[in-house]
Amino acid sequence: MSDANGDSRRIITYNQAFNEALHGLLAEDPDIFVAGEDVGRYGGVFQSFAGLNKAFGDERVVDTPIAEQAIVGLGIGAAAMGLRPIVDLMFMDFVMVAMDQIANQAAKMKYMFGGKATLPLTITTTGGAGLGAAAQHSASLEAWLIHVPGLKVVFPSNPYDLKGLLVSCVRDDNPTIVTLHKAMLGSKGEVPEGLYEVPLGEAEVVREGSDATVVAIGRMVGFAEEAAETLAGEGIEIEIVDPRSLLPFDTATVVASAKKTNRIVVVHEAVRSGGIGAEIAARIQEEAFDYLDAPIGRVAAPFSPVPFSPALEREYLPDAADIADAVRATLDR
Amino acid sequence: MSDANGDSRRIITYNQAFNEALHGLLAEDPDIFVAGEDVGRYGGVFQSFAGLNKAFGDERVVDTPIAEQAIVGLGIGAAAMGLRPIVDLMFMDFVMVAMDQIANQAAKMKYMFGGKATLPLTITTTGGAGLGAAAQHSASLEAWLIHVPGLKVVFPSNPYDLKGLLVSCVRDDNPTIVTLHKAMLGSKGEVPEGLYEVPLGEAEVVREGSDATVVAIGRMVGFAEEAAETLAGEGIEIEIVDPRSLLPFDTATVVASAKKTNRIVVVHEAVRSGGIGAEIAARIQEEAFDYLDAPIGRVAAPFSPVPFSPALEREYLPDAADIADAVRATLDR
Amino acid sequence: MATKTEAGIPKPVLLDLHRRMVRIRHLEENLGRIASEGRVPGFLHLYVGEEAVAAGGCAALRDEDQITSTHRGHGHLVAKGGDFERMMAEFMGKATGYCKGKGGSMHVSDLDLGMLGANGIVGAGVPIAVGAAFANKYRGTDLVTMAFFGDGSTNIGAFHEAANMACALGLPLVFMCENNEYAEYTARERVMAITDVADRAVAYGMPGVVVDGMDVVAVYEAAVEAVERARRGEGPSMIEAKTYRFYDHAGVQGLGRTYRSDDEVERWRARDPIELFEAQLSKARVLSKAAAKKVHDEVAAEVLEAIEFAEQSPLPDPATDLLTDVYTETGR
Amino acid sequence: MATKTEAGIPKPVLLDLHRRMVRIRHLEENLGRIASEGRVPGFLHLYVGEEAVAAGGCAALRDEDQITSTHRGHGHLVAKGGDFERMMAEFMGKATGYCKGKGGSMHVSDLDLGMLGANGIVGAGVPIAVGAAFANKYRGTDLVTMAFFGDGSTNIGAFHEAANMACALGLPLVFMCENNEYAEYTARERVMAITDVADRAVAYGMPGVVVDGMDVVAVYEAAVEAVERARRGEGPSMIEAKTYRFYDHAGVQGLGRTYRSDDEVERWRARDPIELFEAQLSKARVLSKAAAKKVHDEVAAEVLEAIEFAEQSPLPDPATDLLTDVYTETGR
Ligand SMILES: Cc1ncc(C[n+]2csc(CCOP(=O)(O)OP(=O)(O)O)c2C)c(N)n1
Ligand SMILES: Cc1ncc(C[n+]2csc(CCOP(=O)(O)OP(=O)(O)O)c2C)c(N)n1
Ligand SMILES: [Mg+2]
Ligand SMILES: [Mg+2]
Repeated sequence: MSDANGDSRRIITYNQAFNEALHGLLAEDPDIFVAGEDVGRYGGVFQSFAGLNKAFGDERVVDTPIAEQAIVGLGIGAAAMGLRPIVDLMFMDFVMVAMDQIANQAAKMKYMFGGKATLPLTITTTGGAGLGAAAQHSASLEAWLIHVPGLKVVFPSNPYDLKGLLVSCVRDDNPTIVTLHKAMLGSKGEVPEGLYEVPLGEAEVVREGSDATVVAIGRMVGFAEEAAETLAGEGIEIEIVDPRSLLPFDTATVVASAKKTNRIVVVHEAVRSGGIGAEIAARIQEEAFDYLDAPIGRVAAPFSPVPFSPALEREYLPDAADIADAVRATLDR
Repeated sequence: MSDANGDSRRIITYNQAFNEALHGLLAEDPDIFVAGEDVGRYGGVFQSFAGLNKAFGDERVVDTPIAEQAIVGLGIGAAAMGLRPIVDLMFMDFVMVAMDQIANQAAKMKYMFGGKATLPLTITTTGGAGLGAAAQHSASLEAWLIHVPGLKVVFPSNPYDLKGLLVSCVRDDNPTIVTLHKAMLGSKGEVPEGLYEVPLGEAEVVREGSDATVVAIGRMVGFAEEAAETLAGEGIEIEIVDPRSLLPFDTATVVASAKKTNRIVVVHEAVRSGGIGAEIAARIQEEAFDYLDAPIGRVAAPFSPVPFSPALEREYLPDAADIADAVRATLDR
Repeated sequence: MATKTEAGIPKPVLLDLHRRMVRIRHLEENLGRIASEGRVPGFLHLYVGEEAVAAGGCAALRDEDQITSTHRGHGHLVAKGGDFERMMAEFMGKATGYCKGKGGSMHVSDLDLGMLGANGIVGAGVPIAVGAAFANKYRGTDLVTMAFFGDGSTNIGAFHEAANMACALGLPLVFMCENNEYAEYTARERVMAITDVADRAVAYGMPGVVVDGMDVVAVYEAAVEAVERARRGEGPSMIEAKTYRFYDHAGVQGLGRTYRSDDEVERWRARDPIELFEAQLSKARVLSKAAAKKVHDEVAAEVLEAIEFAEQSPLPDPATDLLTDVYTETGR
Repeated sequence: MATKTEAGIPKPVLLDLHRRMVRIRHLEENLGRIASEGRVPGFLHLYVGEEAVAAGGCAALRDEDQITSTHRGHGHLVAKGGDFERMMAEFMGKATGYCKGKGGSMHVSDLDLGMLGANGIVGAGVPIAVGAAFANKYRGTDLVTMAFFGDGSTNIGAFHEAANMACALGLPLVFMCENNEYAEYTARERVMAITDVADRAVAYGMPGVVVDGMDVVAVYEAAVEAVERARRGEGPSMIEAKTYRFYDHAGVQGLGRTYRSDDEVERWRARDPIELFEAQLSKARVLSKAAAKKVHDEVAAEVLEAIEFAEQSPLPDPATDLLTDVYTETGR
């Protein structure tokens, strides 16, 4: 689209960004292939893989049986042989079915083999709630994944990062997991045409501010930006940090922001107990203890499975209002 | 055994405490049964189930195929029908193979069914490293489990707590997971003869002290006690808190100790990133922020899979010296 | 796979089979309708076309027997005696639903009816059925558990572990496979090198039979045989019912899809299990066209009332309902 | 399951089969010995008694072909060409071992030899074999992957998913089952309602054969047929080798165990695969008793040297080795 000044920006959806990254990657490197349930001829349940099978054939865009353990195993074995598999686990909830292959096999193989194995394996999946998909199709499991040495984990919050992080993951020589938030598939943003990388382990300061820092991941980044607008109206300027990659994690950027604003709120969609917010909070207080003017706040889901009824799910999920409240609370101290 | 004064104390091993709790429970309640790999006629790979099959028969102490998903499913279905299954996952590493049945099914069933299901299911397993069992037989996954609403999780640090916590878990009407540390099976302690309960969600102050608090779980409690002796020699008196049950977690006792000593070190065997120490630290700073004189320290394994060679494993595992160092570090601030 | 005749089956049973199918059909068609009007949140996997499997299977069970289900579970619950009002209310996320609105379509259940839940995870219901069957045997009852599952689910590990364990332990369990030839949008032959799922039974040491899943009598008779075998303590068996879903994997689109041809859909629709059975029944003078219409009208009215009930029902209240039912508070 | 004769197999192949078995036997016997002296840390699952399976299977493969293995993996690595010194060093946790001491017995591997690793998780190696076979086909090579797995492992989901996927995708994969009648301390018939694991092949649409796992020629010939079939692009097949472990599940105790009778052990030991084969070979004048002894002596000496090498080797240094090899640093 073109703005008044006539300079044209390319606006596409989160889902399209994923899809065009895959098209570019498969065109670039014949060792890259895609496998998963319904990802081939049908193009994926969310059409995220649309057109790939037509463009690259059944051999490179492979429909598999419903067998998540074998799907990840397929990726591990092929990666150990030097290919660069992209295997899809339709919903992040199904990570649980394949957990052994992911965390016991893929993540540990290199170390157990004394360094000999190299596994350029990328696992893609869709996480998060918000669609009334209930307790078994709304998972946010990033906290489990950052507890697994050998994995790299990213959670893009916008189309630009999604495309760049996916490219970086597929080109990385380690097992990586890219989680798309399924409630964001239609969200739009500016995305360059060709392939580019967003480096793993580099957080982004999404908004500068001086009164407090909000560290938000995935879909929560957008909510934090909404909250920032509201708070700005109250004269409160928050800084927003989007880690983008969760493992490796850019502690330095988060800590720098903490030292600048002295008040921090960490936001994620998963339940609070054992969530990634705990790890982020623990690191910040380890490295910026003397700079903190208030306890590090956490905004997260309460301690229950994800409810089906939208009436409950709306309340269950953290939103901009929750974030704004948490920021006000930390400032009131 | 009897001490000089002739008052007799009953000293048995951690493994015996587990075994006699099971004998007592199966004798007490005909709805209780045990199922798992080699737990029947052979008595379990660590003989933790010795004598049960002989005493209660093949129907109540059941040998199963190698099928962790079906083993947990067996427990879920039987529990939903009103029985009180105890199912064993030989090594905690195999929790990954059964993760869907544990976290997607057992933990969520009650909520998804609007409260109707009641699942008095107990899962037993052995965790931890220290035996040269390498990366796939040394798991410490408690951090994953406390991130799952619907589960209850205990990690006993001594024979007395093991027996009492196991009894509480089996009598509880929710899915519970009892982890034995396999390097502690032979460790001894005083254990009363009959059945008794150690309540879920109650931490224990194992040692009183005023200079710093060490929150340690499972096998780390013993190391903390060693460290306490060393430090006492240096005039440093630490308080040791053993949460005993990790979910529900007795935040109040931990926070009270933090408010008393103002300096905290949290210790666990799992890797630091995403470990339960992060959650404990996050809660302490949330509730005792103004009382903290130093950042909450964490002693945990470094970020790698568990190495096989004892030369590496020794260094990999947190020990008394690491704990003492961390306490000194927090006091030097 | 010859089509069975109703001969020899008592009339009340035949009428019961018919009514169960009609109840499923009307619930699902109306649910699809209001869903396409945007009145039902979340995912919806309709059972239309497969009615003979749930009806024939559950008619062979007692009320106290149990079933486990799948993501496509509405038909199973109806066939086991499910209440329309509480089902519709659940699908709409209302507090009066079977699960107080916390489960929805993919987790609808009624333990009192022995329906141990629809399940969002493919294959995951089967190990749970093993546990229920174990409990029946453990208690010395002659109760039976029937696990419903799709063709695609037989490719996942949980199914395999459960089938082997049930056979090893000799449990009273009937494996009822709904082979509708597709797993979501992928045809069976592209993800399985065999044609008949029933061929998998020998891998576990249980009998396996293939029946015409559009012929409710054929399903019923196979189910009776398998259930009686289980009751006698002779262990599990597997039934594969060849069937078809008339609508899309999810939602209400039937025709015009890329992954299967309209021809194929029409061919199967021509063997609509309810129409086939009604033709048989009228030919045999068991149920006249008029009498059949009466059943449809009654059921249709009941469904509309259920929708009305659901519409009028309150939503759950986050303040009081969000964090309840996570744990059972009572100890022992 | 008639015992095959060596007739028709070229002498060099027969001698190769013999040497592979002897190499495994001596490595394992000596490893067991030093382990019982407390010189080997961790768990140890010995392959003694099952040599014909690894030898017969791997002799049918090319060097560039791949295998996946199990917790009982020493024999597979030796049969694929594993180096004694690096193996012994690994088992002792030394820096000169195949995995720099980081893996040990349960994870010993040599990707250069196409040995994709012993595996601590039952069944978990089979999906990885699917990936290797996929890569062979993807690249248009005629390379073949052979997955070794035990009878007990065929009860777990990962095996099932892998077998079905390999058949659905028509991959060049040979499923080699070592049926030693036990899973740890539990007899096969107590956890499986079938006698022959090969009966599971039909569930996936691949051929399945049973061979005498104490007869290296029988295993070899079945393996050659399956491997050639895979090379021709005709897909997977399954071989079940009936065999037995002479020692305990773990460690070196053979007799006096509660879960199996000494009689049973003795009956199987009477069919020692190496002795059987040496009798055949001397009868056929392919290898005299004296020549056979020479092979044993050579190999025995090599094993002792390997132990010496391992003993002399340095331990890994925590300061430099503990946290390396977690990630690959090179990007693309
Ligand atoms: C473990 C898991 N993998 C994938 C899915 C997504 N999924 C839901 S239904 C379905 C197809 C199931 O096919 P089938 O078992 O034949 O049942 P049908 O839908 O045909 O009735 C898939 C792949 C899931 N819910 N769970
Ligand atoms: C998932 C999993 N469950 C259980 C175990 C423990 N375990 C190790 S070996 C073994 C028995 C395997 O039996 P089989 O496959 O027949 O191989 P064998 O030991 O007889 O060679 C078991 C149960 C494991 N390692 N992994
Ligand atoms: Mg289907
Ligand atoms: Mg075996």
